Amino acid sequence: MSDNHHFIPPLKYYIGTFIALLILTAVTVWVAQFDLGPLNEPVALAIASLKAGLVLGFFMGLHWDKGPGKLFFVSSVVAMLIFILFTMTDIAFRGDTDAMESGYHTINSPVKVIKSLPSH
Amino acid sequence: MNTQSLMENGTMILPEAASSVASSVDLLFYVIFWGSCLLFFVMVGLGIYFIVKYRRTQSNRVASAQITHNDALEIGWTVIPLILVMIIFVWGYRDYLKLVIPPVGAKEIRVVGKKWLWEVEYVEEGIKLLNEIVVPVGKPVKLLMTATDVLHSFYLPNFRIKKDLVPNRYSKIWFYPEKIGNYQVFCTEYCGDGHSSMLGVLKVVSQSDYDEWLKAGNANDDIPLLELGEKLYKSKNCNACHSLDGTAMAGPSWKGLYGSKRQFVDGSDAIADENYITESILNPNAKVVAGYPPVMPSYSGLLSEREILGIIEYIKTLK
Amino acid sequence: MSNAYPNINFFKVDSGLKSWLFTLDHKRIGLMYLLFICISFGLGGTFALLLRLELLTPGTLFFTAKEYNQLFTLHGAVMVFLFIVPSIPASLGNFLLPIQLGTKDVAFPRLNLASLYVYMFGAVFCVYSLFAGAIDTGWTFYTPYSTTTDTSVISMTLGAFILGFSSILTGVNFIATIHKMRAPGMTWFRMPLFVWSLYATSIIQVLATPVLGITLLLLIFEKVMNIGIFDPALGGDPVLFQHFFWFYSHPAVYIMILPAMGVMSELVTTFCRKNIFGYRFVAFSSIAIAVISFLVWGHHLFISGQSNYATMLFSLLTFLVAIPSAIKVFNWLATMYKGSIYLKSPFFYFLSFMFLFMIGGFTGVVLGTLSLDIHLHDTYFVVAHFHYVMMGGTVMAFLGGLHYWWPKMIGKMYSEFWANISCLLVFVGFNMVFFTQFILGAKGMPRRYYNYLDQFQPLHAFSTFGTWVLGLGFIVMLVYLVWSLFKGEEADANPWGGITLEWQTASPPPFENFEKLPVIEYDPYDYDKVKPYE
Amino acid sequence: MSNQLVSQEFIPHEVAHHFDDAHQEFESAKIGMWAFLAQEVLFFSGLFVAYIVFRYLYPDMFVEANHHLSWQLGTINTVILIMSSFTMVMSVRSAQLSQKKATFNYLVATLVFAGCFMVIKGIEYSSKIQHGLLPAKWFSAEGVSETLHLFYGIYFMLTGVHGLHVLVGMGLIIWLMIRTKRGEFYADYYTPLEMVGLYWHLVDLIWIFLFPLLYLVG
Repeated sequence: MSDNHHFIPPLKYYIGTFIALLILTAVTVWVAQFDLGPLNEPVALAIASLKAGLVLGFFMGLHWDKGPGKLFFVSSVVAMLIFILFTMTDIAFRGDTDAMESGYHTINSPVKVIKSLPSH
Repeated sequence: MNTQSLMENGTMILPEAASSVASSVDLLFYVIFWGSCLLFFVMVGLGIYFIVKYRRTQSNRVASAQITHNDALEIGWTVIPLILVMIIFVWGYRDYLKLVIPPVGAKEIRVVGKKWLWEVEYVEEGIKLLNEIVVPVGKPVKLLMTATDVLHSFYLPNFRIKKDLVPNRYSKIWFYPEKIGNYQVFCTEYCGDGHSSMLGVLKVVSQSDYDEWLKAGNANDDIPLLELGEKLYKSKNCNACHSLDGTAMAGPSWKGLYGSKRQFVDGSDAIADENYITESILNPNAKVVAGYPPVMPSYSGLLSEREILGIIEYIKTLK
Repeated sequence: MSNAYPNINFFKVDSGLKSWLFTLDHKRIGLMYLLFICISFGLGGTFALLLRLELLTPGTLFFTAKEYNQLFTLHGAVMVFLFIVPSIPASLGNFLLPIQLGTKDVAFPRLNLASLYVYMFGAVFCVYSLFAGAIDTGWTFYTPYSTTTDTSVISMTLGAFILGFSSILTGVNFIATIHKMRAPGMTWFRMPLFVWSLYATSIIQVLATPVLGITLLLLIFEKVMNIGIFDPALGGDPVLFQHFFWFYSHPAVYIMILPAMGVMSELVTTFCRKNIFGYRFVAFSSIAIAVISFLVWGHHLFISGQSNYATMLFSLLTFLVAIPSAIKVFNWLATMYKGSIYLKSPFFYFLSFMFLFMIGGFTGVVLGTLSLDIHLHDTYFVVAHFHYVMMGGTVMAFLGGLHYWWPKMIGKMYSEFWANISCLLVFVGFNMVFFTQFILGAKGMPRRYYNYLDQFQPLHAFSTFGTWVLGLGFIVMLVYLVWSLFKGEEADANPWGGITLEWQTASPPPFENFEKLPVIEYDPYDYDKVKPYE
Repeated sequence: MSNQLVSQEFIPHEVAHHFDDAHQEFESAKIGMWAFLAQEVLFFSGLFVAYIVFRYLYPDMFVEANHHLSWQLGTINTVILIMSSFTMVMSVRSAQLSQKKATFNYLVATLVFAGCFMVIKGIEYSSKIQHGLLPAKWFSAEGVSETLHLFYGIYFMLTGVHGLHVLVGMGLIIWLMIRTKRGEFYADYYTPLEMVGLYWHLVDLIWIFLFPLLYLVG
């Protein structure tokens, strides 16, 4: 049964993580008092990601994990980012080609419209 | 109102192409089609050849060779299809932009989709039509479309174009009609019981006919009332929800409607006379017959007084 | 508890209804899944027969428009959520995965049983929806139609939501099993390709299905308290619902087809007695399909009003997914070269799959092309395409796998003659039904139409006749399979001469799958080293 | 070392029949759990996408809504959840060291923190209900922008689904407390503790993102 003895992380990691999380919470609340303009969201999310990393690494033990846990978690985050980014390529660019309406059909287009319409 | 047949006209499996971009779209379709056929028959042929040649017999009880892999071959049939589909992608995307981006100066017509009809409005001319668009041949047309209840989709098979109509948003579509004729319009986004009756027609007419049509407006003055009502029953899509034989569809049947007693959802009732029918056409949700959903759109502004009279006369004949 | 019943087959180890309802044996759970899945298939198939019957003529024949709409919705919802998503993984996969890995059970047997009960619980909601004013939105539940109709949207979506969790639990279980339960010597590249395909499937099940969960939850809340996210009248965006829905439902298509591809790899090797051509390409193409499947959902939205940049991106990525599928088809064909081809009913299903899946694949390229999709979107062309992939692909593979493993699972042989007849009927009937629909669609016939223009009638009627041939094929199959249950000949341990692990144990397998747990020394299809037929 | 302890204080764990040894059993459970957590992330992703999309479409509405939410209560809840995560991890550690009493006490602390979190959540909810800041059907607040109900639709979905996870977690912790009391967890076997721990940290993780997104960025 000797291989059953699991690695037990030293206590200092847990306490350190705990204190760091509290400090980062204070920092994020403090930073939120200032208006950083376009940086508001990135800063808040960066701090949140750092906190998340600490929780994942030490509380959840990914730092010591030899199994595929890291891979699973990263894939789920990647899938989420794909979901967000690809959806935003739609939401953020609707009506994107409206501006091309004046020009598109003059670009060496084989559409017959060009020949027959003086407006092009 | 008859549209030209999709099945009988056109090429082998596509309906007749009536717009400028359609021919280019069709070319790509047939390129992929014949390319696929070629590859398909080569594969099927190989399969049949293998089955015949290598089927299990006494002398062929064991596979004659164990081939585990051949990298050159496999990379080949990874890369070559990749190149082919990328060519198809670029070709398709170029045509796509032509299909969706309207040229400047296209005539703008408004289309509103609602359960289960198409309202068409010529803003400049002040003309409103139902399930019918009249355009002159040889001029690009842009449709600015929206829906008022659920999603619909405007589909013109002969022009190879289609676009969803989304409530609270405008979508647009354009086409360049090349040939005179009547073309079928379908709704292709499922929208409820009347989905398959949400049909329309695009009439492409010569410039002179178009000018005349504009001048004449949308009058139906020369048709007798009863005939007018019968015609409107079909052309204004009353038939999507109201039957003539007593079957209940999305709305009550017109059979025996006139003079009958109507029971409403709020408990009240009334006799169906001229005033009631007129109100039901112009303001359908004021009195909703019990047992039916309040789905009928208002025809206010879409039917003239004479047309309403025609419909009433027609209903009177349905005993 | 261990090795208590070394040689007794799993049917006989215990008896009575309770021994089935509370079993933790993956084989029994797999068989129970198989039963429910076949019942669902029968139910969905009945809806299909009825709705095709209505389409025999334009206008009203038997049903009203509303009833027709309910029929096609129920056909879609039952077939997708109750039948095809769990079909191969939960039944054949459950039975065979541990055996092919050379282990005694899946990693979490109790979770496995729980997933079956969750499945049944979800099925109850779906069936309830049949009676409580059957849903008429189409299986895609598009808003705002689904939020405004007065049919039983909530019970059906709740059912699908619950079924999703059944699927997730199966996926989690398979992932842990494949990672940790492989027999000694079974490296990743000695796993049978069916296992690889189940692994890829599980990835999608775990990563995509929860999005369906949250989508349907939002839809339910939308109906109950109008949260408005998808409702244009409240400032929401109905197209966003389509993004949400297809983020799951496109990968779900690969949940359906990937295990089928795994079955194909098993069939072709066994019935050609030949090593699979390009093992690594076939294995990695499964993983590639799983990954790319997350990137292509927007091709369902080409005409929805999605931005043109998104449209371009999704079309480009859609073409990429064609490549790994094509690799597989080429490799299967290459495997037949210089084989010793044994023409038995499972192999006829393999050939049907190849034939139909190629047509499905080529028409997929047509639909992925932007300019063509505008014309073909939401027409019968799409209906025909996905039936060629889903039925011509997945169902053919399911039937092939069922016939291939039937002697292993049940321990009985079926009538080969009737199996060939039924395979022929299914193949011919299927092509009659759906090939005509390609033509209808290309000519402009929109889908979900209760009524249609008279000019379309000849093809619609032909398609309806096809459903009768198809239905007859399935009835024949039902008869000879049930007959074989009771009267069939006892099956050998290895009737086909296969060399993957399931053929190295008794038919049906003992309670703990093997008399002695195997140690793996060869690649899975190494017919040079292992010769069962000598 | 543990044999002696087992006989006195703990019920020895029996490895399920289909595993080779306890190590394989533990590792399988862990892999299964990580796969399940991946599922959880994707479950929440839908709500995050809804948040981002509507924030993009109606930026002003989100700024306005931000003034309705109390960042003080949000901060307190964040700190509470961090503390509960810490006690959870200490509970697992105590089990690894076969310290039954400490394991139990840390679980109690975790449960208490979770309870506090839910109480504060309740206070926030009741104030929203009072002001009529609810999803569309019940939205009755006046003098605010038209689309604000959309924010509250998303807010209640996000915090509601998260709160539901906290409640489920509390149930699991109670179950763990009973099993700890019975002496089922010790150095050789503490799989359920570890798994619930992972789940609990994920719930914390999601709140770590919800907190700035809902309460701070505006």
